[in-house]
Amino acid sequence: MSQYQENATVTRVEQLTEKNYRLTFESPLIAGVCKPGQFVMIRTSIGQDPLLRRPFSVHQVLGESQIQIYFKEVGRGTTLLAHAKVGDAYSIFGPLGRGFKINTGGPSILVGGGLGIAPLLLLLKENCRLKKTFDNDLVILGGRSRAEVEPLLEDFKQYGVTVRVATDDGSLGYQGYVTDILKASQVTGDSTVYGCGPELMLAGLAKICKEVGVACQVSVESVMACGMGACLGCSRPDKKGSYIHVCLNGPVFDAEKLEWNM
Amino acid sequence: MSQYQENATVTRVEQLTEKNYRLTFESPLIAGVCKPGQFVMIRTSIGQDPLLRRPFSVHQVLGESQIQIYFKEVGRGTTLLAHAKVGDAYSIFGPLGRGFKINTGGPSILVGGGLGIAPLLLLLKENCRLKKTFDNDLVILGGRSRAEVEPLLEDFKQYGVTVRVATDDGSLGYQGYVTDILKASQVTGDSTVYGCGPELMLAGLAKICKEVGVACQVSVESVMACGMGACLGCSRPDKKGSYIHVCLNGPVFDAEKLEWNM
Amino acid sequence: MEYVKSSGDSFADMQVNIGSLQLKNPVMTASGTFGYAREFENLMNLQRLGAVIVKGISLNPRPGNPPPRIVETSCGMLNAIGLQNVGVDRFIKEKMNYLAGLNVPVIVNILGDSIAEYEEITSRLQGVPGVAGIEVNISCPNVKKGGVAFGTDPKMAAAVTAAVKGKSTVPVMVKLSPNVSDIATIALAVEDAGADSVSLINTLIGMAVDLKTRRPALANIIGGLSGPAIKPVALRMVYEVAKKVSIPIIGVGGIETAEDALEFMLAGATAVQIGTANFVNPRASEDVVDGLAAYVVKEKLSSIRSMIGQLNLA
Amino acid sequence: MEYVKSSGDSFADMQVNIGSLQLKNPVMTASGTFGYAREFENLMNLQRLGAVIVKGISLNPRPGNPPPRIVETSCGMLNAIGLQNVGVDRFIKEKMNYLAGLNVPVIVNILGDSIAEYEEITSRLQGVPGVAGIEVNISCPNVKKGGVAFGTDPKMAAAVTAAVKGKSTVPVMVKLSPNVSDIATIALAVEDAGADSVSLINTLIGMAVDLKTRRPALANIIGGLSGPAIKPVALRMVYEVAKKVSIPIIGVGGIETAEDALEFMLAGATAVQIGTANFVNPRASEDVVDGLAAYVVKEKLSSIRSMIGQLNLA
Ligand SMILES: Cc1cc2nc3c(=O)[nH]c(=O)nc-3n(C[C@H](O)[C@H](O)[C@H](O)COP(=O)(O)OP(=O)(O)OC[C@H]3O[C@@H](n4cnc5c(N)ncnc54)[C@H](O)[C@@H]3O)c2cc1C
Ligand SMILES: Cc1cc2nc3c(=O)[nH]c(=O)nc-3n(C[C@H](O)[C@H](O)[C@H](O)COP(=O)(O)OP(=O)(O)OC[C@H]3O[C@@H](n4cnc5c(N)ncnc54)[C@H](O)[C@@H]3O)c2cc1C
Ligand SMILES: Cc1cc2nc3c(=O)[nH]c(=O)nc-3n(C[C@H](O)[C@H](O)[C@H](O)COP(=O)(O)O)c2cc1C
Ligand SMILES: Cc1cc2nc3c(=O)[nH]c(=O)nc-3n(C[C@H](O)[C@H](O)[C@H](O)COP(=O)(O)O)c2cc1C
Ligand code: FES
Ligand code: FES
Repeated sequence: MSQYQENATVTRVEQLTEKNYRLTFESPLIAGVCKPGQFVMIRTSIGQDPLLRRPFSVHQVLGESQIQIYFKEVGRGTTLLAHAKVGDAYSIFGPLGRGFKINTGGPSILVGGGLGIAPLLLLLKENCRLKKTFDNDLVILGGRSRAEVEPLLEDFKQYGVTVRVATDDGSLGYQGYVTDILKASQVTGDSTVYGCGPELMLAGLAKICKEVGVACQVSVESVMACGMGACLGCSRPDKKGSYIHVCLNGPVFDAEKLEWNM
Repeated sequence: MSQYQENATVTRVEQLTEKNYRLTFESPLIAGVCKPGQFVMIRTSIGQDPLLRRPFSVHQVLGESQIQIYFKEVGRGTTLLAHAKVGDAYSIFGPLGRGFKINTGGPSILVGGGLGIAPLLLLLKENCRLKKTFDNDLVILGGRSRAEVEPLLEDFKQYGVTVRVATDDGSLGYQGYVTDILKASQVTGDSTVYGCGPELMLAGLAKICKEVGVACQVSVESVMACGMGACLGCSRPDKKGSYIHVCLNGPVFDAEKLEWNM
Repeated sequence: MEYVKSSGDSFADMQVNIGSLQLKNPVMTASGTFGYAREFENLMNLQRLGAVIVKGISLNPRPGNPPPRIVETSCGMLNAIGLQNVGVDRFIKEKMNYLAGLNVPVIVNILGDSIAEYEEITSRLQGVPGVAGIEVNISCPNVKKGGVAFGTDPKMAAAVTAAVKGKSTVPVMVKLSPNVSDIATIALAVEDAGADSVSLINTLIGMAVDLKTRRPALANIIGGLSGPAIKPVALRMVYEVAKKVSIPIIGVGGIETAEDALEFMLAGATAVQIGTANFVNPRASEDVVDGLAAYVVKEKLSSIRSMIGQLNLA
Repeated sequence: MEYVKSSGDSFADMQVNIGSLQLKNPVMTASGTFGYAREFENLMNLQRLGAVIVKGISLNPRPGNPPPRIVETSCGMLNAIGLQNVGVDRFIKEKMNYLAGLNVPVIVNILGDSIAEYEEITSRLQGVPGVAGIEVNISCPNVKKGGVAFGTDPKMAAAVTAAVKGKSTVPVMVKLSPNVSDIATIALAVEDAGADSVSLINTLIGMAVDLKTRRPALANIIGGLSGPAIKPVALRMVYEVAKKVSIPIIGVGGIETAEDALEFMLAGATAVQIGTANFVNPRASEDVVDGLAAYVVKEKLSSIRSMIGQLNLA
C-alpha cells in the first residue's frame, strides 16, 4: 500500500452552491494510486489553528496527476479551504483507508446523500471501467434541494448509467429520500449497493439491504486526528461489541458489520 | 482622547523591498484623529494563531480616511500581513500612545533607521504644516543598504526639507551611521531631534543630544499584548529606577528620561 | 433585563447572583487584563459589564518584574508582570473614584505574601464607595512558608480565606490556582472557610525559551499561561469543582466568545471572566454580553441562569 | 553521526545517552501518537528515529472508550482513547517482530491499575528481542487507592517505579503526569526509587463542551490535552525537574519542530518525544532529526549534547 505526503497546488476552484466547493489539486503521487472510497488528510492552515488535518474523500482523479475533493463549508477548516485560490499549495497525504470493493458480478447501485455524493463519482468511473456491462446499474443522488444535486448531475450522467434524484423539497427529481427510490427500484439478489451520506441515510440503506438480502457497502465518517491508524481516535462500535477504526478498517464497511442506531 | 476599533479594508499593497511592505487601509475613524508617533494594533490572523495583535506606527495619513503602515516581514504576524490583498479586511484599533511633541520654535532634525523610518513621514508632514519655516530642518534616513531607503526617499523629499542618507554598505549616501551624519551637522541649541530606529541607534542619538544639549524625543519599541495600558507587559526601566510603559507613556519619550544600555 | 442588540426589541433575563452580589449579567473582566477599566472607555461601553475586576492590589506598591514580561505562545501568552500595582492606598485614592462612577460592581483583586497583608488590604477596602466585592488571588507565594503558593495547600488557602472573610463586609470570591493535583479539595477548603464564591482558573505556570539568545523568553524565567490554549483545563476544573461545592463558581480561562462563556456555564459556572481576550479584542467582554443575550432570545431561555450546570451527561 | 540532508556532505554528532541506552539521536515518538510505528512506514523513514515508543500496553487487552474519543481545541486536542490496546501477549506476538526489524530501539510504554499488573507486564517483556527499554505511564488510576493516579502521589509513584525496576533488565523511563502541584517532588521520588530516566509531560487533564448538543464533546467527559497549547507547561516542568534530578530527562509536550526540541534541550532535556505533531505532519519526527542535525552543523556544535541544560540565565 503506497501513501504519500505532497505539497499539492490548487489548479481549479469551483463554487458549486453557496456552501459547496470543489477543489482540484496537482497531486501526482496520490493521484497515481488512489482508489474509490479512499480519502486524504489536508492541512487547512499554515499556522496551528486549526491544528489537525481534515479528512476528505477523493472525489475524482483527473488525468494522471490531479485529484479533486468536493466539500461543504461547515467550520473553520472548510472555510479556509473555501478561500483557496489557484496556485495556493496545501499539504495533503493519502490515499488512506479501505475503499469500495467493486463487485463486477452483478448490478451496482450507488446511493449518495448530500456531501456523501463526493466519493461516488470516482467509484462510478472505476465501476464502469471494470465492468463489462452496466445496463442495470443505477445511481441515486439525494440532497436537500436542487442546488445541492444539480451541479454534479452531468458529471455522473456522462458515464451512461441511469441517474435518479431525490430532494427533500422536491425541487429536483423525486420529493423524498434516496432510500424511497431504492425501495421502489428492482433490486436483484446479485446487486451491490454502495452508499455514502448522512448516518441516518446509511442506517436506512443497511436496513433495506438486509431485508432484501443484497450486499451493502457504506462509507462512514468519524472525527479523526491522524487518519492512519495511529491515534485510535476514530473508533466506532461494531456488531460484535468491540470497536473498529474508521480510518484504518474503513471508511467503507460492509453495512452488516456495523452497529446502527436508528 | 479618541480611540476606535474598525474593520479596515486594504486599499493598496506595496512591496518596497524584498521584505518591506507598505499597506494602505481605509480606516476613517482612526485616520481622523491620529498624530505623528502614535501607533495602531492590528490583528494579523482570522484564527487564534498568532493570537495577539501587532503594533505598527502610523506611517502616513492619506486624505480624510486612509492610514498607512510601513513594515518589515520578520515573523508570523508580519508574514500574514505581507500576504494581504486589496479588499481584505483587518481589525485595527488606535490611535494609541503618546506621539511626538512638535517643537515649532527651532529646527527639527528627524532621524530614522531601518523600519524606524515609518513614523517619521507623518511627523514630517505635521512638522511642515505647523511650522512657519523649515529651512534649517533636516531629515536623516539610514538603512543597511540602498534598497532599504531609496523607495521612501521621494516621499520625504516632497516636503522640501533637506534629506540625507546613510547606509551601512555605502550603496546610497554616506557610508556609516545616521549618528555620524548628525554629529557632523550644525545643530543649534534650540533644535529638537526626533528619532526612531534600532535601540543602539537611539542610544547613540540620546548620547549625542545630551552632549550637545539639545532636546531629543525617541520612539521606542517593546513587546506588547494590549497596546493600551491594560496588561502592564510593555515595561521599560526609566532613569529613576522604576518602570514606564511603552504603550501608555510612550512610544515617544524624552530620551533623557530613559535608561540606555550601550 | 439586557437589551438584545441583534434581535430587534427583545430583552433577555441575564441576571445572576454571586451570593449576595446581584449582577445584571454574568460577564466580568478578569484581573490584570483590564487595567482599572478606564483604559477601555473609548473602545467599549463599560456600563454593559456585569462586573469589573481590577488588577491585583497589594498593601504596598510593587514595581513589577523587569522586561521582557510577556511572550506569545501557541494560542496563548505567558506573563510575568510581577504583580505591579500602585498599592491599596493609591488605588483607593486614584482609581476608585472613576470606577465607582461607572455604576458597575467593582471587585477588587487582592494579593499578599502573608495572611496579615491580605487582612490589612481587606480592612482598608471596607467602606470604600464602589467596592462591591473582593477577589482573593491565592496563587501568590506565602513568604512565611518558604514561598509555597497559598493556593496549592488546602490549609493555607482556607486560612487566607477565613482571614479575609473576617475583615470583609462585602462578598469574598477566592480565585483558585490551577497548578494543583486536586483543585476540588482546595475549593472545598475555601468554601468551608467561608468563601462566598470561587473563581477559576488563574494562569498555568509555564515557560518559553528564546532559541536565538538561548535565554528564557521572560526575564522572570517562568510566567503565567493564559488564553484559548488553557480553556480545556479551565473547563475541566470548573466541572470538577461544580460537582463538589455549592457556592457559585466563576469560570475563567480562554474565554473569547459567548459560546465559550455558555460552555463554562453548562459546566457549572454562574458567571465568567474575560481575560486575555480583552487584548485581542478590546470589545470582547461587551461582545460576550451581546452574544449571551442573543442566545437567551434565540433559544427562548427563561433566563441565562437556566444554563448553569445543565450539561447533559445522559 | 547523523548525515545532514540540507547541508551538503556534513555529518553531525547527534548521539545521546539515556542511562545505558545509547540513541543515535535524541528524537523519539511519543506513546499513543505513533501506533506501533508501522502505520508511518510509507510516509517517513522509520530508521531515522532515535527510538520508537509504542502505544501503552496493559496486561490484558483493553477495548478503550466509546466515541467520540477526540476533539480539537485551540492549538491542541483532547483525547480519551481509554488506553485501548491488544494486551502485552498479543503485542509481543503481533507487533514486536516488525518493530525489532527496524533496528531502532523500541521502548514499550506500559500501564496498569495495580502495582502487580505493572510488575507482570514488565516480566513478560523481559528478553523479548527488540525491547530496549520500558516507559512507565504512571498517569493511570490506582484502583486499590480509590482511583487516585499513581503519578500524583510521590509514594505511589516511587512504589511503581521500584516494582518495575525490580523486574526489568532493560532501562526504565518513568513518564510523569503534569496534573500535580509539584512535579519535581515526584521526579525526585522516582529517581530515588531507581528510575533510569524520566519523561515529561503526559497530557494535562481537560474537557470540552459541545454547545449544540449541550453535552461533553468526549464520551468520557474528560480527556488529555496535548499539542502546541501545552508546550509552555511542558517546558517549565522540564526546567523545574532538571534543577532537581540528575537522571536524564526526556521532554514531551507540543514539540513540532527542531526549534521546539532545542528549546527543551536548553531547558534540560537530553532527548525529546514527538506526539501530536505526528498527526499534523506524519514526517514530523524525521523533520526534527533533520533540523537538529542542520542546527549542529550551522552552529558548529561539537555535538547536540552540548545544548543540554545550557539555558543562559545570566
Ligand atoms: C473519511 C472521511 C471523508 C470525508 N469526506 C468528505 C468529503 O468528501 N466532503 C466533505 O464535505 N466532507 C467530508 N468529510 C467531513 C469533513 O472531514 C468535515 O466536514 C470537516 O472535517 C469539517 O472541518 P471544519 O474545520 O470545517 O469543521 P469543524 O470546525 O471541525 O466543525 C464545525 C462544525 O461542523 C460539524 N461537523 C464536523 N464534521 C462534519 C460533517 N462531516 N458534516 C457536518 N458537520 C460536521 C462539527 O461538529 C462542528 O459543529 C469526510 C470525513 C471523513 C471522516
Ligand atoms: C509602538 C510600536 C510601533 C511599531 N511600529 C512598527 C512599524 O511601523 N513597522 C514595523 O515594521 N514594525 C514596527 N514595530 C515592530 C512590530 O510590531 C514587530 O515587527 C511585529 O510585532 C513582529 O510581529 P511578527 O509576528 O511578524 O513577529 P514575531 O513572530 O512576533 O517575532 C518573530 C521574530 O522577530 C523578532 N521581532 C519581534 N519584533 C521585532 C522588531 N520590532 N524588529 C525586529 N525583530 C523583531 C522576534 O523577537 C522574533 O524573533 C513596532 C513596534 C512597536 C512596539
Ligand atoms: C497580563 C496578565 C495579568 C494578570 N494579572 C492578574 C492579577 O493581578 N491577579 C489575578 O488574580 N490574576 C491575574 N491574571 C490572570 C487572569 O485574571 C486570568 O485568571 C487568566 O489570565 C486566565 O484567563 P484568560 O485565559 O481569559 O486570560 C493576569 C493575567 C494576565 C494575562
Ligand atoms: C491520542 C493520544 C494517545 C496517547 N496515548 C498515550 C499512552 O498510551 N501512553 C502514554 O504514556 N501517553 C499517551 N499519550 C500522551 C503522549 O505520549 C504525550 O505525552 C502527550 O501527547 C504530550 O505530547 P504532545 O503534545 O507532543 O502530544 C497519548 C497522547 C495522544 C494525543
Ligand atoms: S484517525 Fe487516528 S486512528 Fe483513525
Ligand atoms: S502593551 Fe499592555 S500595557 Fe503596554
